[in-house]
Amino acid sequence: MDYKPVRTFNELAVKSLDEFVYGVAPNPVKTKNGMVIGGGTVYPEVNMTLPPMKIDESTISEVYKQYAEMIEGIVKRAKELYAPGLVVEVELLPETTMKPEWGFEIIKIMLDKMREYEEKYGLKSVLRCTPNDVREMIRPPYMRSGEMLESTLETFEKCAEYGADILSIESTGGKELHDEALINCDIKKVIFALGVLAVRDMRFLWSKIVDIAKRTGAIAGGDTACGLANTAFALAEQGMIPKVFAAVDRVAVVPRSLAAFEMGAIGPDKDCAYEGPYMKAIAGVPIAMEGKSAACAHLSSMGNIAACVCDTWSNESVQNVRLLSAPAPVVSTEQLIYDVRLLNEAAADGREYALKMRDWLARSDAKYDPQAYVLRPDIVLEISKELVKEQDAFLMTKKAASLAIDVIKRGIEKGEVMVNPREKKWLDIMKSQIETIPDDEEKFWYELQKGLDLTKWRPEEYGLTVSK
Amino acid sequence: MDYKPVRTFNELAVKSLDEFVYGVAPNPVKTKNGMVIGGGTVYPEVNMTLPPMKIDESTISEVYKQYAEMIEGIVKRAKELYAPGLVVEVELLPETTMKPEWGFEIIKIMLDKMREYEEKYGLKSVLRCTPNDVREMIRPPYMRSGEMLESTLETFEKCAEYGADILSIESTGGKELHDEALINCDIKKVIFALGVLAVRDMRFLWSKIVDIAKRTGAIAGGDTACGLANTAFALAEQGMIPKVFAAVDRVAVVPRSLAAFEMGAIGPDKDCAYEGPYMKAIAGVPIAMEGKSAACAHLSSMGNIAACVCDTWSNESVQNVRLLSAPAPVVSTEQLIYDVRLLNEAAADGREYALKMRDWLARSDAKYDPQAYVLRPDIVLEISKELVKEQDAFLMTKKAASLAIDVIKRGIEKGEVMVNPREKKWLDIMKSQIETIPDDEEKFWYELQKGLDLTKWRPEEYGLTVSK
Amino acid sequence: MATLEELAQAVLDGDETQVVELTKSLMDSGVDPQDIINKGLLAGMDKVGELFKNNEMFVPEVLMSADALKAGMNLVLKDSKQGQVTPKGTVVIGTVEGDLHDIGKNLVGMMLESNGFKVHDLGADVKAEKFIEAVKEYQPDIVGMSALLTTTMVNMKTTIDALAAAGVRDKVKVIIGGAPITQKFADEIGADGYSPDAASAVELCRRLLGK
Amino acid sequence: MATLEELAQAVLDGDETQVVELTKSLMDSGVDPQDIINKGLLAGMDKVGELFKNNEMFVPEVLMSADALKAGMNLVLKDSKQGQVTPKGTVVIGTVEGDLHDIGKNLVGMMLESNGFKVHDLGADVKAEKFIEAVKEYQPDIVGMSALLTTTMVNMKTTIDALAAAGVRDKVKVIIGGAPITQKFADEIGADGYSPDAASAVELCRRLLGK
Ligand SMILES: [Zn+2]
Ligand SMILES: [Zn+2]
Ligand SMILES: [Zn+2]
Repeated sequence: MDYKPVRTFNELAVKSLDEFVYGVAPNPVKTKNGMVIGGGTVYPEVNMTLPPMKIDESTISEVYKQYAEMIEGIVKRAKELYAPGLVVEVELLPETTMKPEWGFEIIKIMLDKMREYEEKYGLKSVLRCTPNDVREMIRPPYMRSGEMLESTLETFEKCAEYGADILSIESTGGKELHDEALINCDIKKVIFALGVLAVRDMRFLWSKIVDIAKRTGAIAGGDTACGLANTAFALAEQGMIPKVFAAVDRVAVVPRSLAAFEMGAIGPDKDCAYEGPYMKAIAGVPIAMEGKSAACAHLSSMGNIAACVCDTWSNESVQNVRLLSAPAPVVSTEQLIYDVRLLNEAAADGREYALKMRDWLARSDAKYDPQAYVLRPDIVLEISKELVKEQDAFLMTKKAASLAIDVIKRGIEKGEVMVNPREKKWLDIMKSQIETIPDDEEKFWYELQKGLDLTKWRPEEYGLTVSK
Repeated sequence: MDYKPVRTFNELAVKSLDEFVYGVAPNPVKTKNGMVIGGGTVYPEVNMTLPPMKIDESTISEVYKQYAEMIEGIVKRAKELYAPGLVVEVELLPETTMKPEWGFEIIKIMLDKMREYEEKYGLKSVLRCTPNDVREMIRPPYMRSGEMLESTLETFEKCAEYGADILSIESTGGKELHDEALINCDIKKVIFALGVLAVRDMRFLWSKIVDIAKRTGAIAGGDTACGLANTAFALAEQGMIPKVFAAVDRVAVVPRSLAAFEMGAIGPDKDCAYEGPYMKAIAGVPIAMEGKSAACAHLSSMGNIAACVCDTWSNESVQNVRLLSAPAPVVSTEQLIYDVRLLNEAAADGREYALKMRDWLARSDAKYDPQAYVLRPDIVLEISKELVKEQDAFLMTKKAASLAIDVIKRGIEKGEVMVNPREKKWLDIMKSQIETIPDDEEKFWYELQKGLDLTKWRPEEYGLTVSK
Repeated sequence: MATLEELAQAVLDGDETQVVELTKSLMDSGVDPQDIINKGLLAGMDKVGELFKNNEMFVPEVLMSADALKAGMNLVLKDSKQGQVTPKGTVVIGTVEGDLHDIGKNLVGMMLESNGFKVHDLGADVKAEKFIEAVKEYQPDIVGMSALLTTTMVNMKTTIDALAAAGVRDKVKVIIGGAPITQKFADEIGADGYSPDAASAVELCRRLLGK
Repeated sequence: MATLEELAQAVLDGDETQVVELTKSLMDSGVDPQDIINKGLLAGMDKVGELFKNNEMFVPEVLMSADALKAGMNLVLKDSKQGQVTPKGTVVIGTVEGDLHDIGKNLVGMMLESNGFKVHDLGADVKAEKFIEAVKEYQPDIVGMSALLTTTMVNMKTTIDALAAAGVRDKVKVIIGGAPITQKFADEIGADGYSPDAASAVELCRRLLGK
């Protein structure tokens, strides 16, 4: 069975650099309670997780209590700071996805409190429900059937029925191979993992999620390549792999993440892997991004530039631990609200000033790291413009990697981006490896097969057959 | 003995609203290693403290290890993020002030690592040494003599001799009375505590600190009314006292904090009590401020507006606890660096844009809280201009409170600031209380005496004699 | 004619003059002194506690209500066969050794007093021995400790241990509070309760004493 | 004429062809195989370890060096009376129950192998029983556990307790790592060591085994 895109993108949704700015998306998304994401206002998106604790039958009531405490703190602070609206994201954990009734109860607790604050104080908020991709729990994973997939979909369905506004996931198709390719800095396997495996899995999975959204009236949000590009980023940040490799990987996930929108998702896209600006440029969807105010979750070299074209501004995820001032989710809520206040104030003075703000955000980071550099709005548009000429996702992935390399090389030459001298050779290594990749997907698969460890993943789960 | 100001301010150092902006102070301060604070660039100022642990002979080596770990993390991240320079503040604790050799060892650990990073990587950094005002340890405190005062001054001296760049303190003169006045919302006692007690103690203490700075080549920084106005702010934030009361208290500390500069301090002023913008306007000194990136230490209603005219940007203080990403001091370092990057990028486009940025920062907060409102740059200048007409510190304090009330009332009328309806009456209560305060300081003291609990503080330590 | 509701409202308003007048008037009308106290004065103060807990009253307002309450109580007690009103409980409070921050602790003390507790405030920088002495002397129901510094909060455990060593730990409930304190820390050091702010501290004391 | 320094450099460069050539040449010149191993091949790999620890080499570069090393070792061992090189130690690793994040754990495994340890990787979502079985089967010196979630890190304690209950806790050193893990947590649950990253994990294992 083939999962055919319902939409394709052969031109950019964002027509010019002057239209590419935070708060405004070509195709804004309107929520049930009337919030418009991408319609001119950047909203804070707060994401929170449990402190160190076990999740099982004996602790589940404590788990509920934790979420109740977190959402109470968050909406209370959002109200006190007059948030213009709020997106609350719950990334369910494996345990609370595998037992959909647990995940449902959590979502219900959150939604009930959010509704209470909307009624009592007029605080508008929407919930992004992000189940865990538990298919990974079984190794090698079954991607298209089985209990794990069913639990994930049931969680979506139950939560959406109760009113979860936005459905998202960080799906892991292709990760089995991508992890290994990353550690070895093997760009060929990266391109296969992303352009073939991940894209195929995205199409499968998002056809299901979009169906659920349609049935329940929820919004099919988007799917960030967290387990893929965000892993690359974390490894680079630790000095394990070159930053240029992570930068190229980040651009190479674009066709994979775009697949959600090809299957009918409409945004807001999810944060984490920082591919959002490309999604906005190509598909015109509003996007969530995370930067300096996600430093509680991870350090990064993209603290400001990540905000250039964001529509919601996220803290990635923060544990419910107590800081000197307040529980950490409350601290995040406050920081995000101040960040978006500033963005929205600048925009209130006119588009011209929003663009100024965007350019300062970009300029402040772009030169220091290739991963930041490939997020520069003009570079996003430049690369995206080439990508939409390519309709085949595999070829688009290959092209994305190749373009990223070229752009970074040019940036180094022009003195626009600093790259550690010992990283530079990796640009050449990647480039020459990419040149050996055939343009035919099947042929590529045939060539690669022998070198792959097929105890780690199941080709048939991606619609691939092993030769001989 | 009377401690006479060496300088007085009878006109504003900042001549117009267009010169009142972050990064630029009329009288910049140059450090030994060539950093210029207030000379065009905003610097991050990172402040850190110990995690829960006891400080005594048996743990002191672990204390040193903690500081070593913190400074290593901070300068490493500052270097990785290409900080334009860095201010490190150590607020010594009571134990490490009462034993000056402990405080000295901590400062030495910090300075040695900072110098190493300057030599190896060219990261310029300076240390602000802030001993604790341990005079409070004895109740009622001896303000002008005794072991506690000597320890504090010895700590200053030893650390400055080793090279601590900036000397600061959060002195507590007047706090004995101010605490009680705050809880009772008694503006008369507030004015006496600030305009008489605190001012007198500041003059005494800062004559000593300025002497030490002169002898050692250190910079006499400044003294924020943390125990005074910041306490008011914390109480208001918890809903214990009206925000309008805290806002008025914040303006009323201006003459008290100005005393440091009258005695010869030159800045950068310390953060915490948010009176810095008034110091900059009147004395022209560069100032440290804290806002949204200090949310780890306390929530606030001034997250953005606090940055309008800052010269260093601080996290107030963060415990050395581990967050998901990194130890909290490293997280703060990262957040502050991104914040100042943005400010400095906007300013790099020209003064016009720095002013735009300033106005967005101001506008984003000013309307939501009277405490934010009194930090609006135009309002700071408006009030400051009246204050410099008054040379007597007590009368200036009375005037400051009165002007703050008028400005907030006008703001409410003009719809420029939101004040909870049940707070409004407190503006009238304060106003009518102030009207009963005589213009003669001695007379005021005579009137108040009977109503004061003189077991809590010693009038003679403030040069006051009790009648009959 | 004065009503008990009006009296309660006058307490809530912190209007001492009004409370005195209404109390007198009710007494003159022969209303049961028990009712004046419980359905008038204390009912008003209960409302104060509730509003304060919900952040709808400021501390100075609560203090004014407490003063008004006291004035009314004095009148009734002086003029009737009612004995002294017994306090809801006795609480010893102090900021722990090494810590100078006492405004939070003071606030808790004032709020407890306003709500009918007898409070002995030991001040700031209070050594464990001083807490032990106070427990022996005042025989409180509750010992409340406060700390604002991460480096002094550990002295709460020292104090609890010292109370145990002195054989008085099980004679009192121990409650703690202050910026760096969490429920988890309270559990770890074996405290009986934790309160994030002054308003909740009153609630906590009530709950611990079953009142 | 090839030198031991050149051989070490070739290992550092991860240049397998070069390593093979230089090793052959050195053997042909009659250099003591012990010296070829210790002063050439392993000396190069030690330098790799040092650079990696200082963030001056990337993982793929370390892996290339490890491959080059292996090729050189095989040549020497095949052609001399040297027995197999005994591993520096045996390590069992796994991501704890409920946790799917294994790239950090994989990295630790690879780095340990590159540095001469024998590694048994139990994969992700590893139950305590599986760790116990592995300890019984492989008799490792060290058990390494990884977790990325705050909700699974608690399973590290469960596992350590289970190792104790099975009577094998004192036969191994237990080390832990992962984003939410701290030294404090390691101390609390009674682990023998904690490592913040893959490079330090190698160091930690060396230190624990006194090598
Ligand atoms: Zn993620
Ligand atoms: Zn995420
Ligand atoms: Zn302070």
